[in-house]
Amino acid sequence: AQTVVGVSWSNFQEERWKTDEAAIKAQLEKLGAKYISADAGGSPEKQLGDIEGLMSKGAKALIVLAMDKDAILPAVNKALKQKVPVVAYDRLIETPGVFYITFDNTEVGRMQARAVYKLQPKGNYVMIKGSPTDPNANFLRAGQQEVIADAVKKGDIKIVGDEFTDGWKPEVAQKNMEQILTKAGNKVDAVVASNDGTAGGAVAALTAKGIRGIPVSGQDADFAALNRIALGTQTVSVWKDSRELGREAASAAVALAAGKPADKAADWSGGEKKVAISSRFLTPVPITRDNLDVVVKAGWIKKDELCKGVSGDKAPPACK
Amino acid sequence: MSASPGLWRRSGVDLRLLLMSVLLVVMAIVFHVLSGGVFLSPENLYNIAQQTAVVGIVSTVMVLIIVARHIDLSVGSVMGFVGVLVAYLQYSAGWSWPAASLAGLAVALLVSLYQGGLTAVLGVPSFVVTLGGLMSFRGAAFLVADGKTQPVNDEFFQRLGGGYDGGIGTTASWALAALVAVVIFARMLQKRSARQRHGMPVEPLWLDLLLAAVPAAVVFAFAATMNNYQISSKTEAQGIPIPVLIWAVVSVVLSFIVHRTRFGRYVFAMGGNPDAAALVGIPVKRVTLMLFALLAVLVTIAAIVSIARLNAGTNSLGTGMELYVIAAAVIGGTALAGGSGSIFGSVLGALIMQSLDSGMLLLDVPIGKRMVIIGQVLIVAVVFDVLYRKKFGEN
Amino acid sequence: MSASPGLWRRSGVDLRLLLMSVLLVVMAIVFHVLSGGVFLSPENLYNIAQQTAVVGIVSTVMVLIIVARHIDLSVGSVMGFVGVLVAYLQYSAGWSWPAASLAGLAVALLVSLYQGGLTAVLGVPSFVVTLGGLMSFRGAAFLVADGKTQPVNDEFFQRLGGGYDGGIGTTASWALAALVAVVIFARMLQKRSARQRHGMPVEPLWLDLLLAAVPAAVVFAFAATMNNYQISSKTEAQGIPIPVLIWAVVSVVLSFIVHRTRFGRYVFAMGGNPDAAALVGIPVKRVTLMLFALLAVLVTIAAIVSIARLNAGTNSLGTGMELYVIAAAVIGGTALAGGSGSIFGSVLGALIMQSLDSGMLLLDVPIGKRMVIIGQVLIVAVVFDVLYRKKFGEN
Amino acid sequence: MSANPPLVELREIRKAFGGVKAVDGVSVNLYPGEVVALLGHNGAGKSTLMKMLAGAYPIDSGDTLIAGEKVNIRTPSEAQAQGIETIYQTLALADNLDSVANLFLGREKLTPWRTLDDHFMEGQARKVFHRLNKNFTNIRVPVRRLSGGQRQVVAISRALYFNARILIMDEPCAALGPEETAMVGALVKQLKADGVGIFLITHDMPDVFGLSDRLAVMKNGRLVGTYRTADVTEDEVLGMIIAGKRPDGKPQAEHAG
Amino acid sequence: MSANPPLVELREIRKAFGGVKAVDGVSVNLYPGEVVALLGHNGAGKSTLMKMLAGAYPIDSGDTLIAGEKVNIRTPSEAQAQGIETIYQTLALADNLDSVANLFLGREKLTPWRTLDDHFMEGQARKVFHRLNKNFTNIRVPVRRLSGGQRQVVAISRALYFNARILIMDEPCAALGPEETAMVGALVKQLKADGVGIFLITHDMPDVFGLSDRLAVMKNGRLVGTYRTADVTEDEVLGMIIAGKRPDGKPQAEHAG
Ligand SMILES: Nc1ncnc2c1ncn2[C@@H]1O[C@H](COP(=O)(O)OP(=O)(O)OP(=O)(O)O)[C@@H](O)[C@H]1O
Ligand SMILES: Nc1ncnc2c1ncn2[C@@H]1O[C@H](COP(=O)(O)OP(=O)(O)OP(=O)(O)O)[C@@H](O)[C@H]1O
Ligand SMILES: O[C@@H]1[C@@H](O)[C@H](O)OC[C@H]1O
Ligand SMILES: [Mg+2]
Ligand SMILES: [Mg+2]
Repeated sequence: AQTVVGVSWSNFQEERWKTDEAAIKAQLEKLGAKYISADAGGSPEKQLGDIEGLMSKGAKALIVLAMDKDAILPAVNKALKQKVPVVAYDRLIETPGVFYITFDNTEVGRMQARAVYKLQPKGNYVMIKGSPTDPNANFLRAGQQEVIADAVKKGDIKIVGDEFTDGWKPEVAQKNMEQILTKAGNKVDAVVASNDGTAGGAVAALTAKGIRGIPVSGQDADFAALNRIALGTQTVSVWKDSRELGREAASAAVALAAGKPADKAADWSGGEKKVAISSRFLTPVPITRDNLDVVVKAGWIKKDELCKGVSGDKAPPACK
Repeated sequence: MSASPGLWRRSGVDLRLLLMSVLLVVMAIVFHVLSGGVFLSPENLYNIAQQTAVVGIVSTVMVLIIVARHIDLSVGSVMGFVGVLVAYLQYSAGWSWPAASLAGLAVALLVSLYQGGLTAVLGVPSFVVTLGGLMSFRGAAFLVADGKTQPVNDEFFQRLGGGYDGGIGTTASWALAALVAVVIFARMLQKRSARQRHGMPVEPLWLDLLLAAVPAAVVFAFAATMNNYQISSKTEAQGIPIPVLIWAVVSVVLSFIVHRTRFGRYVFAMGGNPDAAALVGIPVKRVTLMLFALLAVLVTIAAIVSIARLNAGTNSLGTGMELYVIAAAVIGGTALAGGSGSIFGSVLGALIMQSLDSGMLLLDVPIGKRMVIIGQVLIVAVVFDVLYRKKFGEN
Repeated sequence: MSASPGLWRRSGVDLRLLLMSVLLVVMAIVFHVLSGGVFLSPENLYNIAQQTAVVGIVSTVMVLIIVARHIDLSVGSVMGFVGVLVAYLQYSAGWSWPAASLAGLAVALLVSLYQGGLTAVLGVPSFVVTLGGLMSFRGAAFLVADGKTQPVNDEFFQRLGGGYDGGIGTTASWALAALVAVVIFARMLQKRSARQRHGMPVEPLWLDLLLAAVPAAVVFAFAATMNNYQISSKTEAQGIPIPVLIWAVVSVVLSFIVHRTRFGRYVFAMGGNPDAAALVGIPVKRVTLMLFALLAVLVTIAAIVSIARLNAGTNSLGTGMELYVIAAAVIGGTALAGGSGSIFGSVLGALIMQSLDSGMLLLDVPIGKRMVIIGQVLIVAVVFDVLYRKKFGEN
Repeated sequence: MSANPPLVELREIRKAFGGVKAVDGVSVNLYPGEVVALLGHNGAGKSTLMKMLAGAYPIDSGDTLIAGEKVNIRTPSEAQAQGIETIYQTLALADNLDSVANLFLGREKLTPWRTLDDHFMEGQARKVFHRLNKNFTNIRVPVRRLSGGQRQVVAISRALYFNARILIMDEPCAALGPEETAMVGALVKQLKADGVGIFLITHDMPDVFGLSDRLAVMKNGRLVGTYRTADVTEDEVLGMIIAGKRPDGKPQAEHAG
Repeated sequence: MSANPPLVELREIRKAFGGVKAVDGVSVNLYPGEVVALLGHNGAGKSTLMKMLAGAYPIDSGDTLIAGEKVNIRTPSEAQAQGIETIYQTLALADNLDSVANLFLGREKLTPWRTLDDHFMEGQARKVFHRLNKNFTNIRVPVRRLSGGQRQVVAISRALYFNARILIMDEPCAALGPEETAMVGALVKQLKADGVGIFLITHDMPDVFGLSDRLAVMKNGRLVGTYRTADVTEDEVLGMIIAGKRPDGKPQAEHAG
């Protein structure tokens, strides 16, 4: 019979997941498997129910984008005990038996900070963190800190603002950024924002104060953010090519369901609890104005969408 | 001048609740067919029952809060706060789970004393007090563990949330069902003899038997279904999940409070006519405080079930739950104007919402559409209620 | 038997609002000192004014909704829905901004017709209707652009949200302030002469002059402050930001509606005694529908300002805003029981909340504590209001 | 006199509330300058009948004729347009508004710019209130703060100011003290003299015999009978109200005089 | 007779609502088996005075003596404990509960297990309702669905069932038809015969003269005077109510008989 693969999403508020979904769907179709899914709307409680629902519906393998890596464990363990393999998608689920495929969040944080640090190794930094209710916000922030820690210690970098963004809401990031700017007398040299939505808010605040050209980070390669990179108002968006991630996760799920090992799996025990799990890391790509062509060539975004409003000699190579 | 009370009315069956039960059954059948036979499978029913428990537990007491012309918008935040606290005390502070739970209860009671006090003693509208609480206690939930998720590892505690070992097993389930059936019939007979003793008319025996047989049958069917769900890696079937058992006990206790105690009667009287309640000597302030305290107890229970089910306390726990809790009460026929509502209605309301959500999930309805539909179903349920009341002349 | 109305009462100055203004000023001074002189800087005041505008715009009309004994819990979701739609139509569908905005307005009006109709015509409590709307329209906001952020690039449109070119400049600001002052004095004189013409007593001229001079002075001070804020890379100071101007116009128009039109009077009458309103021939249903339509207009304006300010429409836009909007109205002295409230109060309420939030951000108060404090300030404001009403015997 | 059509003619009016027949085929009429007392036990249907005439409830079936013309009154404003004014037992005041606003509620005077003409309304209000009570000056405070008598003055003024042709008074004195009651009595007489037709609902026998020309008694939603007040005794009236018993040999009176 | 202390003695009672002196130094007393009518214009303070005795409002200053003992009544339950029962003009019924629940509201009979003893209460209720109205059988529907008269029966039954020693009746007949009014009159006489002391607030002069032994008149929160009903004429009473004028040469009556 057809293999049914259940995918549990944490929430669709960030736009990237749509692409992930499309990739998983396409790959499953190709492999002759069936796609079913659920979205927890940002609630760990709800996600438990979702996974149970997917299993009732006959899922023979699960792909789980966890809202909360701890709170998801009961459902995952239950599935594993019922011999339903689980692919931890994008975010770590640390329990023996899962297959973890990701762009490491801490690494994403590092990349964000690295790109910003490269352009601005000194000065006043603002850290725009994610939602206080999203555990990933802390991983990102931890990765960012690793990169700048030495410079902070030396006094080269001064963190003048470090705020959570309620619900990852861009308008909240904007307001927080405005206050930080005012507090710092507009002496801000770099912004490490944890995703593209919050970067959008931060950029709006900066533009409103006439501050242009300072480095700003993000992640997810949201279309709006790529467009900002082309326009020069955002420095970097860490691109986790969800199509690749989706494709590989789908293949792994189907393989595991058939009792076969996943492709290119390697043992890894770098999590908090040092549990050994089989995993695969894909490399996220930091997208800056210099390599915008990557996303276009990969078919992620169309050139006219990317370059909307971009003109003149300041245009990045990809828009010429 | 009003229609003479027929057999129907005398039987005490609430037509509205009956219609809602029918609605639930119809919905289940439609989903069953559309989902290719999955919806009514023991596994799916087991899931729905478990998933509904937390909202259901809080809804029962929200009914009373609304009946008494109050509202509590802070239940989700307070549950999050208490949940994280109980998890924190176990995980980070190393307390035993009973100690941590009691501490959580104590804190919840303090919160209720504060919010209930402002409402009952100072007369600040509960809407405002709890709107403030909705913001404040969400912040407090963050502060407890600085936003960090607190794992919950005690295996016994975890069973309170259902999960792998969270069913009571087949034997206990059958025994329980039998016990409930015996109690239902015994109470029916006892009531008949009491009425006869006081020289009051009794209904024909067949009617009373029928009215007792229906709930008994439902309980048996439920136990049978739960006893039919077996996790493939286990040797025994699950039986009734513990959170559902807790919810059932809570509902029975609250129904008892409503129908058989002074406190319950006072809550309804206060909702029906607050001035009259005060004038006849009901200690309105005290009853209001007790009501909020009862809420605190149930919110704590819900928090415990939640974190046990999640195996963790997260600071987002219960976000937005107030909406579902109020919606369940309202779908279940509780009038926002106060004075009328039923515990059993809230059980139905919670089940309808969760079934709808689970059913649409089975049918792969994407989240955006699901939200649109659930919101509209809430409205439809109340439109139906409003039209029903208009038709039968109750205002 | 009641105290003879003294000069104070006759002057028409609302003591409660005066006290709130004092509170706001005191808060500002405290923050100013604690923040080492930043809080009262032109730049920060410019920020706060802008940050408050969106919530402020919707709060003005929420006052009327609550006065009429309704509530709208769906404003945040509807604003999100309309905002994403307007952005989508511009960005993805390529419409001009006026066309997109009008389409957004049309959709908002349809929503209001639906929700207002259920409330006004069928009598479904607005709490329930808009609770359903809160869920449904959040889903709809997602569906519009499938969850994708929609950038807003039109430079003129962006100015509606304030930002770099979003001030009206110094000359215009001075001119506007002067105009407002002239209008204030002219209206005062016109009122005096009208009273004299109708043979009614007038207050001493010095009192009327004083009562006109205070608001005129506040307007000038505000213009001066905004004219003092210059973005370092610009050659001219910003002047009054456009969103604030919109908010001011909205407040003036709504105050006018409240005090000088039939519609406003009917809204208050309906809130004071719904039965009486119907019996004296007020077209209650029509007025309710119009009220919801007015809300739709202002929600659309707020949505436009929001997306213009953010330069994008996102599906999370306005999440949870209903709480802040209602809180601003309530802090501003609007009673949830209906029948009393003031537009100016909502302006103060919104400013108090935002000042608190922005002030604490300047002081680096972490998010958890900030939420706790804001929630409690809401409660304190209403406790104060309740005690005030008790003391002055208004129930 | 009976050549002129009656001011109000209600024919076979019916109204049910979810099964309860509140008014069940009642016909009654009213001539100019006449007071018709409407009597009956609690729940007899008096208020419901009058509320239909006042446009507060829609009629289920039956006809309303005003001055011989068939009319269809569906809202309070339509009743007002026919010159029908009503003093409700509940007074129907918006407690949060002042007396002036209440006097004109629903019929505000507007300036040419369609804004409220407050000065005009205040001036007019002072005059009409003064006519009923000289001491009533705090007309700018919310009526919630007024005494029962002052509130009643406001309610009655509404009917006076707008020159009722037909006045419905639903137990106007139920909660009034003797002084205020006397004032209302005098007022009824004066309006009568001005040619206004008045329906007076009351439980008070002295009022019935002191003020009314005819009386109509209802029981359980049906009309027991209509009589010239002068033709019947108090005991006969009580018999009609309590037992629904028509007095022997007394003629029904379809019209006055 | 005056050797026995009065059943109720109110001394210099005062109560203000935010500046308004609703009751301003009023003293009045009541003997067993006596009916004292409390009269006065709207807003005179009658209800407020009685609500203080009933425990619904706290007293600002002044003393309450029951059977010669100083008592401090702060809540309705404390008043009930003193044998004081009150029939409020608003009836004070919970509309969503049935007649039985309303009869016992606040004083439910409990079983030994502290649950509501519904059977007992229903049985008792049938008896007491039957005493007042033979046709009243639908005692298990919410009182919202009852007629005005039936609602009044429930309110009065509360006072009867719990064997009031002191009964306060605040305009018990204001909305009643003649049949029901007569019933209430008969009831008052019977209770009086049983030795109950009754304060009767009313605006109805026939009731005053038909039922009361003494009458106390209030104006603007103050007591005008207390007289034996037999000593004064209706005009004198009206003069006191309207003008606050004490009748010449008539003795005040501090006690009955
Ligand atoms: N809005 C309503 N909804 C349902 N039933 C109603 C409504 N209004 C009146 N009734 C019912 O209609 C009947 C007639 O009531 P109505 O108020 O006309 O009586 P009434 O003669 O005015 O009595 P009273 O002397 O007590 O004022 C009563 O049985 C009453 O319960
Ligand atoms: N709860 C209250 N709050 C404020 N003022 C009140 C309150 N209750 C009564 N009053 C005021 O106290 C005064 C006395 O009122 P009370 O109700 O005692 O009058 P009354 O003699 O019973 O009049 P009526 O014959 O109209 O019933 C009035 O001025 C009234 O407005
Ligand atoms: O990609 C991000 C994800 O990692 C985080 O958890 O939620 C926000 C997203 O932008
Ligand atoms: Mg009536
Ligand atoms: Mg009174």
